[in-house]
Amino acid sequence: MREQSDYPAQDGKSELKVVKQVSYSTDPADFHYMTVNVPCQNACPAATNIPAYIRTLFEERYSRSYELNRIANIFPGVLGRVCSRPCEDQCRHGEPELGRPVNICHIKRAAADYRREGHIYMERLFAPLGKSVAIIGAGPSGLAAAHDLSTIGFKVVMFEAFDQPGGMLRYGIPEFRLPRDVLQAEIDSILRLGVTLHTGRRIGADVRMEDLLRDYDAVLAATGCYTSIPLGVPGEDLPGVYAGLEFMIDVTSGKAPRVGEKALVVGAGFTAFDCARSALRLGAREVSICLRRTEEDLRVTRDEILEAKREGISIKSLMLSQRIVGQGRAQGVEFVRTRPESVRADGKREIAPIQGSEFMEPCDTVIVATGQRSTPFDAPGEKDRHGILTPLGARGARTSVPGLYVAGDYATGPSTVIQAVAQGRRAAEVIAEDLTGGTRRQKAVRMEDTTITDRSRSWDYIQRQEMPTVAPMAKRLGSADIEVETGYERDAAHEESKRCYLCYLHYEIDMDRCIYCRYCIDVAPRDCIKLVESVETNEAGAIVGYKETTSWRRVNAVMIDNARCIRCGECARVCPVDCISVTKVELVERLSMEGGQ
Amino acid sequence: MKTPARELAAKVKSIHDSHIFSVRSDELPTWCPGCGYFGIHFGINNAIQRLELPHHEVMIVSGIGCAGRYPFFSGTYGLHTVHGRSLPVATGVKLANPGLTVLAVGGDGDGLGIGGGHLPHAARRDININYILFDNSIYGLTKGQPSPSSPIGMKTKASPLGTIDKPLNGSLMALSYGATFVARLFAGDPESIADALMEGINHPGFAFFHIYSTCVTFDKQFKTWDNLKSRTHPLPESHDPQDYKQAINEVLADDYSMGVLYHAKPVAQ
Amino acid sequence: MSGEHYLIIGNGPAGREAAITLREKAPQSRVTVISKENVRCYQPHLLPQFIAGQVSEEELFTLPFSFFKERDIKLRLGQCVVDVDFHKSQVTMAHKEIIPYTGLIIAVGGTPRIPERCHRYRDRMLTLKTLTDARMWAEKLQKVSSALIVGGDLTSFALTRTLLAMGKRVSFLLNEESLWPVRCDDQVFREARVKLEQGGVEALRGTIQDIVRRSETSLEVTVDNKTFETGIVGAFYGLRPDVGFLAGSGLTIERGILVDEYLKTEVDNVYAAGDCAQVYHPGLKDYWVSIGYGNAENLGRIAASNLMGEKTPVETPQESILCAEGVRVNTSWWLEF
Amino acid sequence: MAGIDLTVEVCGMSGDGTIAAGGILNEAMSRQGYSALAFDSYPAEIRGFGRCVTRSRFGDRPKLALTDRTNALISLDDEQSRSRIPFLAEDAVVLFDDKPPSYVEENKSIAAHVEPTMTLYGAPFADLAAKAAGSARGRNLTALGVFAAVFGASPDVFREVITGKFAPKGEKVLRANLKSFDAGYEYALETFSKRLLNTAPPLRRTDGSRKVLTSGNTAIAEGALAAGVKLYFGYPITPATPIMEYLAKKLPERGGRVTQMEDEISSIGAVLGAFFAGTRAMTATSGPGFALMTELITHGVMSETPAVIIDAQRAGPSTGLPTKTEQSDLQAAVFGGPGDSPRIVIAPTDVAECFHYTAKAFQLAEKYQTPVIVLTDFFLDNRVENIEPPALEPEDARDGNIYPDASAKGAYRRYELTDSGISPRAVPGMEGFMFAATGLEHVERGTPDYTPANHMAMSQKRYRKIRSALADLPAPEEYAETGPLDVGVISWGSTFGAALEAVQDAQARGIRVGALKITSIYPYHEDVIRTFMRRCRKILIPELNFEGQLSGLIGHLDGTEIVRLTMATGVPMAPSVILKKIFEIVGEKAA
Repeated sequence: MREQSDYPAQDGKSELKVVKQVSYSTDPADFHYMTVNVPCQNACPAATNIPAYIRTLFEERYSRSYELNRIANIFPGVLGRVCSRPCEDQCRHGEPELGRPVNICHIKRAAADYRREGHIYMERLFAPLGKSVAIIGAGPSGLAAAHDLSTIGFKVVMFEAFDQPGGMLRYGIPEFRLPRDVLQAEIDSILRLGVTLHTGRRIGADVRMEDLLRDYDAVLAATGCYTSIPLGVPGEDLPGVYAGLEFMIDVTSGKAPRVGEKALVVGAGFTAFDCARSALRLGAREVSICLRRTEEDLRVTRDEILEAKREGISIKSLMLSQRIVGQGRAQGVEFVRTRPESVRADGKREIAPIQGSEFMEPCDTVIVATGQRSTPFDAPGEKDRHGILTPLGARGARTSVPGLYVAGDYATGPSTVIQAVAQGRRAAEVIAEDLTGGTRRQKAVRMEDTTITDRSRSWDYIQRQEMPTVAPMAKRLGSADIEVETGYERDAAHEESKRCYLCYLHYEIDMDRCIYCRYCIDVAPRDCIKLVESVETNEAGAIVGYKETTSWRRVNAVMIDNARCIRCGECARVCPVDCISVTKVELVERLSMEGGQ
Repeated sequence: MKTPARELAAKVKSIHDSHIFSVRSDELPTWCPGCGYFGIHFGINNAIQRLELPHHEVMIVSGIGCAGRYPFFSGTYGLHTVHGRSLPVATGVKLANPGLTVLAVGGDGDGLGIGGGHLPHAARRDININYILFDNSIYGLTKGQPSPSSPIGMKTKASPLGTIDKPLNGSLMALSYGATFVARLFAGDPESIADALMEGINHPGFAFFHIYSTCVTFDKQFKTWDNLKSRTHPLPESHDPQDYKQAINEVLADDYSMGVLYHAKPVAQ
Repeated sequence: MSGEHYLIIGNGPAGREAAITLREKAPQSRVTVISKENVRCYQPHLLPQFIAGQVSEEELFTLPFSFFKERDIKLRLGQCVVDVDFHKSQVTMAHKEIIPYTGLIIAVGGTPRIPERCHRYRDRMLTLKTLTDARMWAEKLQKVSSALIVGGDLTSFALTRTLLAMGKRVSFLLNEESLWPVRCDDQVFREARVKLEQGGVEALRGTIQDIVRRSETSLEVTVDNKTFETGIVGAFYGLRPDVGFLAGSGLTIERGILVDEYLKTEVDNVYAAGDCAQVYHPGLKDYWVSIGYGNAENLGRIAASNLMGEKTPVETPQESILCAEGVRVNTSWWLEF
Repeated sequence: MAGIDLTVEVCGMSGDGTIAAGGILNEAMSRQGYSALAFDSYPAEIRGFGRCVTRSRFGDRPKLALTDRTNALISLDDEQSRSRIPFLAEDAVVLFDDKPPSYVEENKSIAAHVEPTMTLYGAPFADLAAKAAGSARGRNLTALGVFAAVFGASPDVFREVITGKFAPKGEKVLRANLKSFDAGYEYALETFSKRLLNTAPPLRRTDGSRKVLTSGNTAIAEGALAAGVKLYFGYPITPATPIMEYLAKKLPERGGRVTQMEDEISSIGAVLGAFFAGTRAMTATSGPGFALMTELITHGVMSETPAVIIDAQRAGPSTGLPTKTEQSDLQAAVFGGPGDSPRIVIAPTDVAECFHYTAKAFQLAEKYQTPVIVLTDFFLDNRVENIEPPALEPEDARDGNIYPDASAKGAYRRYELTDSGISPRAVPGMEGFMFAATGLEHVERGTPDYTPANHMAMSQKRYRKIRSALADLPAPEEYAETGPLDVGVISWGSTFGAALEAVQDAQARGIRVGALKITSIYPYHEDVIRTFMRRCRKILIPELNFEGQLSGLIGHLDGTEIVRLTMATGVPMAPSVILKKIFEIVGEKAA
């Protein structure tokens, strides 16, 4: 698998001159390395190669940067706006002493905003296999699967219940957050691969599962979660009480639901916030989000909370709804105070109501956004108590029925867009394996020799570039389709891209040539280079810990801890015997042209 | 190229299990980070270990200077004497207990400057002392004055216009003083240092090791890592270490050829 | 000296009392107090009098340093905690020192709360919590003759008294955010207005839209599209526990650190006391933040004793009675005004 | 104490730029008109080895000693600075880097050690510097920026000084350093409200004249230059090396040269040779090197050849504590070496005197044909004072040689026995006065001779000659009112400054105490000293050595009881120590 690189004797310098050295590894130890050392890519369900696309954006190759995203997550423009950003929580720049995480998500959007006019991503297409797959549901997950399957050479036909594709992206997310042209463009770039799309065709009603199972080699159900979970309290049927999701679908499909003066939103997710902010745009004067827990426990981003409050929405904590009261229509909600109990094993905290603490919150509109679950449709096979097909296998795509697969929110329950995309792609992988008996895509760790980065230490002190938003509230709330976040200026994006440490660069000291002079440690920006007595390894054989020492006789190696390293390059610059190498290490998918092996 | 994670871990373990560094002391060397002396230290370390010398039968005697601190960082017997007088002390030690392996270490100021007068006599006596000259051509401990081996034109605070005195050539001196083993080596090549030391320590007479090193703190001009790395090179294949004249000629002809210059055939008693 | 190390964050009345109590109950242990402010502990409730010049700076201070030295209580003043690791039982300081503890009492008090919607013009509003704030007020008041109080919590009423005593013109703006920690409904508002106006204060209702600085001594305030001029705007939206450093640490934080009636947090060896602790109050049917000097001292002692294994509950005053600043105060405590 | 009296320390690891920071601080404060006395203690060790501390005392009037209480500590390395806490005043302020490169366990930060009465000013020195200049190297200047802001000192003066120091190193370096300074200054301005010392009086001079910050070593070198020294031979040794380095720059401009010899033995030899040939030359060394020189020094005594040797004392014996101060070479300087070998030994007490006494040494050496030893010490050499630019006393510039009278031509007796003991000396190149000098005992003409009477006579001659030098040597100075005194404090060298401050302090408290400054160590003014002793109930002699070497030298002069206040700590004696002793002595009387 791996070519040996032979260093010219003595003169270490010329090591950096040797022709591009590339090798691939599939050793679990190396995969483990990636999980520890490139935290952002590891955190991304779709394993987006984040350092690479930030670097290319830094080089002002916006289209390429977009492509690097597109390869992994299919919807760069969309996710650049609505992603839940698990990567940023893991960004090394966010470590306490190092400041705030890189604004990875908004850089993604910049790549989309500034790519070449009419830029089209050239797919690598495979010869047709003469096999066909039906996909039910044109949401993020279904579309992602459609993309992968058709590139591999399947004939893909999609059935969508609504009259436009996009699923939650279109019907769950308000326009002020995600402009429709952006969404449409990225959906088209998938459909153009020769995918046939039938809209307005609902499974069960307009299409029958047994027909599909008969007519197609495989069927993938990615119908999402469209059944709202009710509060299950008295009065929920009163006029003026909406289910969050239906409310959003109405809003997004243009039929403005009627909201009154004072709206209460019950729920804690993105949907709750979308409902609240939409309600405001529909004319409510006073909107409150009511939480069972506290702001601390919210799963939405900090910016989201701040924007909501800026718009005048108030967030009320520690209250559990008991009943909705009112004559003729909703007039108020009775809540009871809650108290947090000790933390459970799974890290979640129990919340218990406090006896006798009932109180009333007057209102005229109640939006219940406490979540939704998958919608059942009739199909053979094992199902759970809600009638949902139970996913099988590690990758959770197969069902008990041969040829019938599930993906996306339908399979997992409500999740994020990026998870849905990852899901869809994994399902495609499984289907391809089952139908071709081989895999077309193989994950591998790609290592490429490189020279030292041109990053300057001072870039580490650049402030995180904030996303500009439409300032005057009047203008913002004026119409429902004004995008609140206006996107980075080119300069801001470029500035932000400088902040990335480029964790995909691997710095290593060659123990055979090190003279233990500690020059590197002297110039290190933090305790990233260590005097090591021994290392701990995991079952995969990868290093998981260093035993440091200051006893000279016990210093067996001087090692760079890539989990602490911020890739400033100082060490490699000063090493007297040039024993520090820099390697670009990336988690990639290799395409194998021949079907199986 | 990146070492695969598994290999890397294995590598550290093998070094750990080899105990190769057990001849060091617990003291972290106080030389400036990046100092060439680390390379020399590494070489000496490996030589002692590969010869499997019992550490308690090794004695290191030093003078004053950065190199003079060596005994503190070595897990052997050591003696830090006064400036320039390491060779006389070492002579006493060796005569008192011939069983010991005696290493005398010191810098160029210590050995060619204040102690320069001792070198000829140590060589003449040809007692089995291994004298290792850490030659970085500068006074480091007193913060950068020219040394006897500083090249002409070296600017320091004490020679603002550049030195005008000719530099001494340790190897040539040792050869001309009649040392029976003379090696010239480079701190950046610890492997060769180890090899030469193993040969020299086994040599029954006085052995002189002239090691080119750097002072990263005070010499940014001459004996820098880059200069030494690009200029030094091994002795020609054709070089015969038993040939005294050839050794002299080599030293006269080339300042940067590295290796064992001269190794006299032991005189049959 | 045993290995125990009890750590108190905060050098206010609660923190101080906790430290002293711990020293008594655990003579063998190390006791350390960490405080952001670099001054000896003083009596914050006297600040209004201090502003009026009725109380000197010296009189604000309580105990001398020697008191703590004699008791071997280590004071780290002017130092700041940025993170707590409840699993490892250690705190991280802003200057990157890591300090392990056996027991922790959080008594950091509160910082003035400014609603997000006011952030745009926060720099044009004064708050009153620290000695530094008080100095600022004293200085400003030399130059201006009128003040507008918005929000309105206990301190604000004390201050208003002071301002009137100093012969300043005072307006008081009430809205639903007012009278923290109590909810301000219509009935409450009416009572408050009456009280204030009896006291010679102009009471307004509404929400601030904007504040513009006209000059060193004049601000232009817009409330519900009506614009008027005043010398100072004082923001009194109550306190937010000063616990930014606990974000994501695992403790539940709402308006304060939620604790049970023994002042214990969800973590066994961690207690909270003083303005930053939030205890459920059946009377209010809401969580309330204990306010006032006396309470803080008391809570400090209780937290310390309980950390040392006792089980003393805080008695929450019965319905409609909270005691703060020695004033008898109830859920309509401004009636005392 | 009335007025401003502020002691500031910068402490770090060597390599942190501690010394540089101290230098800039001193210059900046001096230019703002404060009196400055600064003393750095740093190891002549390899980088990474030791602690560097600069201590500076600033005031509105001159001070000649360091106090033992520091008002402000600038920590560039907490590990090192911790050890300074005990030396801080109760209300001291501590400036430190609150963003070290990595997390530290409890008590590793200086914050863990300051007393609550002290004030901590934390600023991310390294980060600010890295941010402003792209590298943390300028963090020492960032620290100064914070200092300037916190103490309300003028940033412009600091910038002026930084520019002066770094402009030669090129625009890039200069900008980096200015940026680093400004970063600290601005950060502190917006971070800390409190301003200390902003009561600073407008001390800055308007007439453009300026005191010059001068170290003892520089003053010595300048004194030598003023006296027209032509040749310098030396060997690097702490703390004398800077003299060589300074002259290496200056001498060539004046047609002279510095030759770094291979050791002290050859250095003193070359100096004797040069003087023998009629040229002013000198060498400077410290204890260990001086010990090597003694044989040749006595050769100079014997052959009556002039030489000027600076013995910059450091703590001994042997290699001792190379970077610590001590006054323990006195007896070695006076008596060291084989045989009865009288020579002249003088000891300045402050930086200005370093200049004048060095200049005078050449004059004396030539006139009395003897090695002259100028005794300084680490504290005096390395401390910096801002002094009025010194001017040479005219007679020190004159050629001090006494040449033989033309009449003596042909019958020249090089060692002619005279009343003064001085015999005219010819120098090579003078026609008709040829002679041979030797280290062997000799007769008037210079030829060797071992007869008892001659050796006796020649020994008497050599002592007579040195005694007669008293006429040209500075007499002791007295600081006391007339009449009997309870305590008389006699002191020498760098310790005198502390003694004087203590005495003045005691006098201010109404104690009858006086001070006597002795700068001529050998020969010394017996009568003046005896008269002073007779006025005192007790004599207190503070000095920085274990035995009390000055007491040993002059203690016998009178019956008065001698109290020895000796210290072998390697650090300068603080006035408070001497004051305490004075109280003790006076207390005894009260009891």
